[in-house]
Amino acid sequence: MSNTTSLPTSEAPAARRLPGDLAIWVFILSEMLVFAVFFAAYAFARAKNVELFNEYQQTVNRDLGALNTFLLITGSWFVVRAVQAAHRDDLPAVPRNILLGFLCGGGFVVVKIIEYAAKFGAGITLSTNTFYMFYISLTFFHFMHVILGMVILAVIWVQARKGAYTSRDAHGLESGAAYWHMVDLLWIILFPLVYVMR
Amino acid sequence: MDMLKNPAHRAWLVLMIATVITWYLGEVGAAGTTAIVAMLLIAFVKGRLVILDFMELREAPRMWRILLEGWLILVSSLILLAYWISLK
Amino acid sequence: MSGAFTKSMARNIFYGGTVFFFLLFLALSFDTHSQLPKRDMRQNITPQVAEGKKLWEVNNCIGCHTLMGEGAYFAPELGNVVVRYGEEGTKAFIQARPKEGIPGRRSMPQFNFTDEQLDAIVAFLKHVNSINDANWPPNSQG
Amino acid sequence: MQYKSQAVAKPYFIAAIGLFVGQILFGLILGLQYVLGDFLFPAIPFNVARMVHTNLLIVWLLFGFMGGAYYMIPEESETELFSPKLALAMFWIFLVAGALTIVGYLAVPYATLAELTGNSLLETMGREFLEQPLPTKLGIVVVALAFLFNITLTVLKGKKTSISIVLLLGLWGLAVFFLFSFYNPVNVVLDKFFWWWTVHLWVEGVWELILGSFLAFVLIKTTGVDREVIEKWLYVIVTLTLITGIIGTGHHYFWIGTPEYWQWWGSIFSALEPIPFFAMTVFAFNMVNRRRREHPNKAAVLWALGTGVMSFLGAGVWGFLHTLAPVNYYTHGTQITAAHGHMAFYGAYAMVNLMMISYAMPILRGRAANSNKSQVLEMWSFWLMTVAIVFITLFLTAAGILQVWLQRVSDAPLPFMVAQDKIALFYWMREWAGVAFLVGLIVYIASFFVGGEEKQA
Repeated sequence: MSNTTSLPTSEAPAARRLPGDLAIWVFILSEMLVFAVFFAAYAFARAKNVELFNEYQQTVNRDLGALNTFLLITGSWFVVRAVQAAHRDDLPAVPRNILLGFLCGGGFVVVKIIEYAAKFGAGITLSTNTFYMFYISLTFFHFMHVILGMVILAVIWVQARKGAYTSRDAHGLESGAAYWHMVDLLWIILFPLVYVMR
Repeated sequence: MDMLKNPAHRAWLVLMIATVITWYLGEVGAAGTTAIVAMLLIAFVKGRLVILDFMELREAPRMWRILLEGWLILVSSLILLAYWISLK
Repeated sequence: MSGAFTKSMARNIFYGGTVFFFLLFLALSFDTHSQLPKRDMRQNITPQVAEGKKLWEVNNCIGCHTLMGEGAYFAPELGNVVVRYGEEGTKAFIQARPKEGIPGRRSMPQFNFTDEQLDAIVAFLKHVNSINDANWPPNSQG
Repeated sequence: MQYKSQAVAKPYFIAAIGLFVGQILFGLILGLQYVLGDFLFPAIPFNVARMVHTNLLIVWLLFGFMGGAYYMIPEESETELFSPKLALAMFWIFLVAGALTIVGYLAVPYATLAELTGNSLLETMGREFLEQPLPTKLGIVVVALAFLFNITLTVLKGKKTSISIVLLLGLWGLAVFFLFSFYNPVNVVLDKFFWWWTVHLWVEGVWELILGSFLAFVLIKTTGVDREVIEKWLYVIVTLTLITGIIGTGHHYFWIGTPEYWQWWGSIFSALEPIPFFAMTVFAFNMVNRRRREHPNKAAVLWALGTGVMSFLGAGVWGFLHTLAPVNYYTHGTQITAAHGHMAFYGAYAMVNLMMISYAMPILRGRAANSNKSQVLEMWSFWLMTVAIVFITLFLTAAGILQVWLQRVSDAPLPFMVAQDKIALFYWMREWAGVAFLVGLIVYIASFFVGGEEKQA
């Protein structure tokens, strides 16, 4: 892992600045690595069972998948606005935008539960077939990341309400935001891969 | 459109439109090489926007930008490779 | 604060990440438990099978053999021994072990099992063989 | 020695080394039984010798962990141990109980031992690594709780550093997951499922927290690098360990009757398990390169670097070799597993304990470091043992590859014993490498008795 080489604190010139804490980026990278392996596993498992995957891919709810993409992208966008607000010291806008981002995450969770309820209600489990194994594994693994992201957003929301993030120090906010964007980034790959591409 | 001067807002708009395109391709049942390449390309562009404009890595130390964009390239190529195998 | 690496952030990630992955592990374990009845043939666990498992344990068979690939690697896999030798063959083999071993060869102790005990051991091994373990081992040699 | 009570670590370390010797002697017996099947039969059958070999390993590592904790915690907490008397009492209880257990293994047939020790009250015996009779298992719980009580109260009354918190988490986890050794359902799939909650979550989970904190402690002391920097690294490494290792348990759930999705989950997460070990190697070398002082104890630094490299090779690389389900289908339960087990246990846990002993023992004996002569000897023992284990691993790997080929892959699979006979040459070579290891261990012990110019404390 080449990221380890820059540990610990290395002072980059002011112009090139990594937002947030280096530790969160190490964590983000390792999480992304896990997902990369998972995505590749899906793609190669599919290559061995193309027909099965193509058949069952038709049974997942693409509309809800797209709706969730909207929600995550918009949630990410609100969090970007929160960071920008902190940078220009617009303090009331910071918690407001974090909350909106959090609500988008909540929307994602609700939509996902509706989706799962339909699938689990139909008696589908991890053991139904290889496609569903991946569908449930990947989306559930991601789902838990959404929840973790929301927990992080909740924490930084509480901090932001106390006015903790300003143009002088938005460190914690940026770290939380980076994690939340990762959740978004992963879904952007996951959605076409599992729901659409065939 | 003053709003679009902010790269994040621009990115949001592009991401939404791109999502609609992917969803639409699914609706019309697009499949096969062209559809796969198109969707992967869209996903790649979307991922890059998130990395550069949401995660704000455009101005970050080069190593971090390379790591994240490299991840995106790696994942897309692995998927592309697997789908290419499946088409044969 | 550019490129900063704070210990408190690293600590939070450690706690958060650990709890997160442990919960995920619990979720998977929970699902496993709901699936196991379809795979572990628990409906066939008779008192005789239970007795066989006990005999398997108190004679420390796992100290030489493997069972579904787990154990020592000194003596053959027994998860599928009833396929390899048959039930009677398995019993005959256990009974025929010479007390002082076989000169120069790996030797299995003579456990002096009664007929009921032998039946129980074979019932246990038969049960293990019936478990759906994803077609392991690759062939009858184990 | 900064705190008087650290002295309780000394008997723990001595016992650990003594049991280590026993472990290696029984290892040599086992190795010989692989090629001369009736060696010591029926006096000490293979299953008894193996049980002694693995149980001694576990017990000496636990002695090492406890000794290390007793040494480290007062210094980290900047206060005397809560109760040195309790620590000493527990030492004798654990040693006597351990010795009695081993005598029990050797003196009577295992079934008789089970009967004598009330196994029928709660059947827990006869499962790999958890062969201990019920009273011993209960004894382990009592000793562990008293130990944890002692250590935890010491930390609570003193300074709470990241290193001691990580260590405490590791030790508590060790105790908690040991409780699964009391759960032995009649359903063999469930039995195996939770057996791994002790075995895997120990060695690829909580024990690594102990390892990490020991390593961090010794690196702070020997390199003089800022505590802040080292503790950050420690958190990163243990995070990586647990996010890969917890679900990595799945690599044991491929072929024991558990659902087949474990083949994916287990493969994916355990394929990433080398990463934390790699990070640890980088960490150790990085800190030593950035050292701010030349610590007189060169041998301890060598062990610290060695444990990084060898745990990466043994646990990381050799684990990865057979962790992917399609590969493991053929290698499961063969000498490949044995190869991995030997190098991983030596590289990770034996070496980290030897590192701690190497660092602490001279100080406990009233000097900063041993004489040059003694250290040279210790370094010789390092290389002898390490190279020997590398060869043991290589020979077992070769034996394993052949075994897999002859018995599992080939068109006309050979019976187990026929295949074993064909690979006997590698078992002979392994045995000779084992002898070399014993020589290394003897040199190691000799290094304690070499005098010469001592460096002042």
